[in-house]
Amino acid sequence: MGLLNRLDDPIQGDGIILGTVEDLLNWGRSKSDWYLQFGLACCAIEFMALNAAHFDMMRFGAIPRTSPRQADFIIVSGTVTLKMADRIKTLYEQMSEPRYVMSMGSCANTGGPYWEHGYHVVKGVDRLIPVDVYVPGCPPRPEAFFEGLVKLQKMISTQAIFRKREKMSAEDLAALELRNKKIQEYNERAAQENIEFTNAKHVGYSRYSLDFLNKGEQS
Amino acid sequence: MTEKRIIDVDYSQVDTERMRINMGPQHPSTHGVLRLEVEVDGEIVTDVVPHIGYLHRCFEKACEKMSYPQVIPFIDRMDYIASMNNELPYVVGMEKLMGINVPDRIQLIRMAFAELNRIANHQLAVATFGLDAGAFTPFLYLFRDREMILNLFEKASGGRLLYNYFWIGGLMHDVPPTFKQECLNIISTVRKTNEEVMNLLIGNSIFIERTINVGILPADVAVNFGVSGPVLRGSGLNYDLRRSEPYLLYDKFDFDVVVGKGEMGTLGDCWDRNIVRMREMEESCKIIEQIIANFPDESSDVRALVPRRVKPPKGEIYSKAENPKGELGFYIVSDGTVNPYRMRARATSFVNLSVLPEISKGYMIADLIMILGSLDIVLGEIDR
Amino acid sequence: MTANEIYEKLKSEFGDEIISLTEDAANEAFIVVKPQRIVEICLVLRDDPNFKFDYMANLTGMDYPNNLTVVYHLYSIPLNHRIVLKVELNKENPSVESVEKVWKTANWHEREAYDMFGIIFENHPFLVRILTPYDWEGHPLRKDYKEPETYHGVKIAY
Amino acid sequence: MEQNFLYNWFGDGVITYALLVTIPLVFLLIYALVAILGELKIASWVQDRLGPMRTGWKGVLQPLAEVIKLLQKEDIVPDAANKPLFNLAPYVMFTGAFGAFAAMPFAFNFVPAHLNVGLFYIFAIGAFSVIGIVMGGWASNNKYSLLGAMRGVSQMVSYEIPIALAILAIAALAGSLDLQEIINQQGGGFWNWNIFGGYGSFWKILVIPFTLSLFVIHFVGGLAETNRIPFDIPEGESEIVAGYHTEYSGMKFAMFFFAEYANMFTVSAIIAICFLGGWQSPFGDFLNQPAMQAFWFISKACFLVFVQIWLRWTLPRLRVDQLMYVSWKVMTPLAFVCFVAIAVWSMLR
Repeated sequence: MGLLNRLDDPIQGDGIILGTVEDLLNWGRSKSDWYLQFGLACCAIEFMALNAAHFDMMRFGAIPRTSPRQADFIIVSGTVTLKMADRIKTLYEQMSEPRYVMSMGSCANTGGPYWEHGYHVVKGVDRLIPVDVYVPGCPPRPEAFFEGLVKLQKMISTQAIFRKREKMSAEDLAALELRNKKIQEYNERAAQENIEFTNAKHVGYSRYSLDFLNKGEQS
Repeated sequence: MTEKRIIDVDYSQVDTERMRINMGPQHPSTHGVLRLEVEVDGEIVTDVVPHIGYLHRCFEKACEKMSYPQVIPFIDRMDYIASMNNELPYVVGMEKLMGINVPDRIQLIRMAFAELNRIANHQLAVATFGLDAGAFTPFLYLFRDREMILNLFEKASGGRLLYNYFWIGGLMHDVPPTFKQECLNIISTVRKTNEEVMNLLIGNSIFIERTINVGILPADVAVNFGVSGPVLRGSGLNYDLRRSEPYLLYDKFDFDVVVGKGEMGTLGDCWDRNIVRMREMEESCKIIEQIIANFPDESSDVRALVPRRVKPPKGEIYSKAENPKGELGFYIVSDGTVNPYRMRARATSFVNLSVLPEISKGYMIADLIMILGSLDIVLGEIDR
Repeated sequence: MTANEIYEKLKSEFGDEIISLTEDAANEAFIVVKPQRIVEICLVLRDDPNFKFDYMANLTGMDYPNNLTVVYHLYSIPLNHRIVLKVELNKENPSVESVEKVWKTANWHEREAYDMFGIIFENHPFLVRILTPYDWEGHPLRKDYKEPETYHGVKIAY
Repeated sequence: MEQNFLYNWFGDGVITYALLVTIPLVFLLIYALVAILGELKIASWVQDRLGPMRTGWKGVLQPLAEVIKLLQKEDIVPDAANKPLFNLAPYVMFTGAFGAFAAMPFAFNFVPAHLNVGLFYIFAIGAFSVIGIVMGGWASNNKYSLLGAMRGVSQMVSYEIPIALAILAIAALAGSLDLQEIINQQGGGFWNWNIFGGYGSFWKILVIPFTLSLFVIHFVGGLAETNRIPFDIPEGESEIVAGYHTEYSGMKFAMFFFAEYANMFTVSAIIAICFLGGWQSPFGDFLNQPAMQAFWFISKACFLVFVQIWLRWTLPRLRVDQLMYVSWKVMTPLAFVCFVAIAVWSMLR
C-alpha cells in the first residue's frame, strides 16, 4: 500500500521505528491539510470555483476552516494592500504551529499588475510572512493551483522530524536551511520592531474613539 | 410568523452594556476584505460602521500614467465577477468620444457576452446569499453551471475570469465557431438549474423566514442613497439603464425590467432583492435567445476599426452601463494626449454598500449578514 | 429638459451664482457654479417640480493646474434627464459646503474626494479618509503627489 | 432481566467491568471516525462532487489522517483565556456524550449498566454537553465564542422541554423508565414499535398520528441538541466565525469534533430505543439472536445519523429568535397535546 512507501526506501527510511513514525506523522499532516477560508481579490473567486463541484479541492483532503486556530495553511489569494498588511501578519501569528503559507496569484507573489503604480499595494506577501509555495497566474488556473497544492503536500510529507536531516539530499537541505533562515529573520524583525508592527495597535479607528485624529498617541 | 420587526424594548432599568464586535477583514461572509465595526446590544445590531479600503489598488492613479487601451485589464480587475460588463461602459464611452461606430455584429457579440456575464454574476450572488444563510448545496449547483459560461468565455478570450476582450473599436478575437450552440446549451442548463434552486433554496420556508422583513429599503431612501441595480429594483422602482438610456442595441430587443413586488414580506426586503436577481437571469436568457436568433453567420474582421494609437480629442464624457450590480459609470477626462487626464470609476458596490448602516439598525447579527449578502457587493469595485 | 433650459432657469433664479454653461461637442454639458450657495442650488435642483434631480450618480474631485474642481453628476429618474455641476476651488484651502443633507450618497463620495484630493467639505458628519489607511500622509490623486518610502516598516517601492 | 453475558463468561470480576466500559468506548471511537468519513462523503455525494479521494482507497483513511494531524498541532491557549475552564471544556462535552452509553442497551443481554431509570439517566446526562459549550465559549475570552456560548445555552435549554415531554409520553406508554422494558414491549415486528403506537388492539390507529408527531418532535429536538443545521447557531459558521470553538486548536478541537459526532449517535440511539424498538428486529422473532440485535440497534441509530447529515447539506440555518419561537410556541404545545393523548391511550389500552 502506498501509505508507508518510504519504508522500503534504503536511503530515506531511518530505521523501522523512527522512519515509520515520522512518515506516518508526515502522511497525516500532508493528507488532511485544512486551509483558512479567506479570500482577498479576484483570486478568491477562482478559489471559490476550486471548492465547487467541477474542480473539487476536497479530493486533496483540504477542508475550509473559518478560524485561524484550526487552519494548517493559509492561502493568500489576491492583492495584499498596506492597510491589510497588519491583518495578514496577525492572522499568520494566530495560526497554530505546523503552518504553511501558499501565495496564490501574481499579486500575492510580487504585487502583480500593480507593481509599478500601486502606492498602496505590498509588492509580494513574502515581505510580510515566509511563503512556502508560490502559484503564478493572474488568476492562476485551477489546475495550476492544484499543482501548487500537490507540491505543498509533497513538501510536507518529506519534512524532517527526527534525525532525518543528515540523509537529506543537498538541494533539499539547502531549501530547508533557506526556509528556516527566512523564519529566523522574520522573527527577529518582528521582535525588533515589536512596538511598531505586530501588536494590534493599528486595528483601526472608529467614529467613537476620536483620539485617532490627534496623531500623537493612538487608541 | 415574524411580523414586521419593531424593536422598542425598553431597557431603561436593565443596565445593558453595548458590545462592539469587529467583523474584521477576514470573516467567512463579508464577501472579501470588508471590515464591519458592529455595535451590538445582546444580539440586536444598534450601529454598523463599514471600514473599506483594504483592497485599494490605486486604479485611478495608475490610469493617469497608462495609455487608453492599457487601462482595460485594470478595469477587469475592478469588479472581477462581471468583468465583461465592466469593460462595456468604458469601451462604449471611448468610442463615443472618438466617434467610432462599431458594426452591428460586434455590438451583438458584446451584448451576448455582457448578458452571459450577468447570468454568471447573478449565479454567484444567489450562491453566496444561500451560503450566508447556511445552505451549502445551492452554492455547488450554481457554480457547476457557472463553469459552463466560463468555458465559453475562455474559448473566446482565453481567460476564465478576467478577459480584456472588448477593445476600443472592436474585439480581441472573433467568437468561437460553436458560439451559437454553446449559448443555447448554457441557456437550457441555466433554466433547469434555476428551477431546481427555486425549489431547493428560494422556496424553502426556513430561507423565506430568514429573508422576509429583513433589511427593508424604502424606494425614496434607496434613490437618495444613489443605490442602483437589483438593490434599487428590489424596492419596486423601475429604473434600468438598458431601458431608460439604451446603449448598444438594447432598444431593439424586448425584455421586461424585473421589479420587486413584495410578494413575500414587505416590499424592498432581502427576499425581493434576491428574487429580482433570479428573474433577471431569466430575462438575460431571453435576450441571448433573441441575439442568437438574428446573429449573422459570416464572420467579419473584429479588429478592423481598432485605431493604431488611441488619442481621443480634448473633452470629457460620463459613460454608464447597467452592470449586473447596478450602474457603473466612467468619467473620462482626456486632454488630447495618449494618457487620460483623469479616470473616475463610479463603482456600484461602493454606493450600494453605503446604504448598509441605514437599513441594518434594529436587526440581529444573522440578519446583518443576510442584508450584506443581499446587497451583493464586491470589494475590488468598492476600493478600486 | 435640455441643458440650456436648466441653465436659463437656474440663471434666472440665482443670478450671478451660476457662472457659465459649456456644451461639449461629444456629450453632456456642464454648468460652472460658485461654491458659496451650492447647497441651495442643489436643493432647488432636487425639489423643483420641473427639475426633480433626485439621483446623484457621482461626485468627484479634479486636480486642474490652477484650481481644484468638484464635479456633481446629477440624474432625474422621473424625468430622465442629466446635468453636470462644477465648482471651482482655489488650491490653498479647498473647502466647500457638503451636500450630504441633499443626497445621502454624497457622504461616501465626499469622504473619497477628501481622501484623494484633500478637499474639505464643511459640516460633513464624519469627514475621515475612506480608502487609504487612517494615518496616511498626503492626498494620492494630486498631480504633485510623491509616494512615501515605507509604511509601518513595509517597503512600498518595487 | 437477563444477566449480562459477560458475567457468565468472566464472572463478577474486574475483567467484566473493564470490558463493559471499553466495548462502548471502542465502538464510539470507531463510529466517530466512520461518521466523519460519512459526513465528508455524503456531503460530496449530495453536492455532486467526489470528496476526499487521495488517502487510502477512495479516501477511506481521511479521518485517520485528520486525527494524526490534530495530534501534532500546537495546542494554543490564549493568554487572556481562563486556563482551567478552557482546558476542561472539551472533555466535559465529550463526557456528556459518552456518559449516556452507560445505560444504552445494545442487545437483550448486553447493557453496560442495567438501570431501572435508564431513560431518565440518559436524558439528565445529555444536558452535560451544554456545560461544555458554555465553559468553552466563556473561557476563550473571544467575542464570537461568547456569542456562540450564549446562543448554545439558550438553544439547548429550550429544546430540552419538547424532548422531555416526548420521553415522558414514552414512559407513560411503556409504563416504566427501564430501557430494556421499553424495548421488550415493542417486540414482535415493526408494527408494534412505539412509532406506530406500541403493542395494542386495532384501535391504536387513532394514536399513530400522535406518536408519529412525537417522533418528529424528538428528532428535531435531537437535531438542536447536537447543534446540527438548521439549528447550528452556536457555531454558526457564516455569522460568528466558528462559534464556541473559535479559539480551540489541536487535540482540544479534535475532542470538540468527536463530542459533536458522539452526541449525534447518542441522540439517534435514544430515538431508536424510544420509537423504533431499540434492538428488536423488524420481522418479529426472525433474525432476533443477540448478535443480530446489536446489528439492528446500531443500524437504526446510524440511519438516523445519516438523516441528520443529509439535513445538514440541504437546509439553511434558522435565526436565534425563530429557533426559540419554534421550540416554545410550536413544539412544546404540540408535545403537550400528544402527551395527553398517549397518556389517555395507555390507560385505555
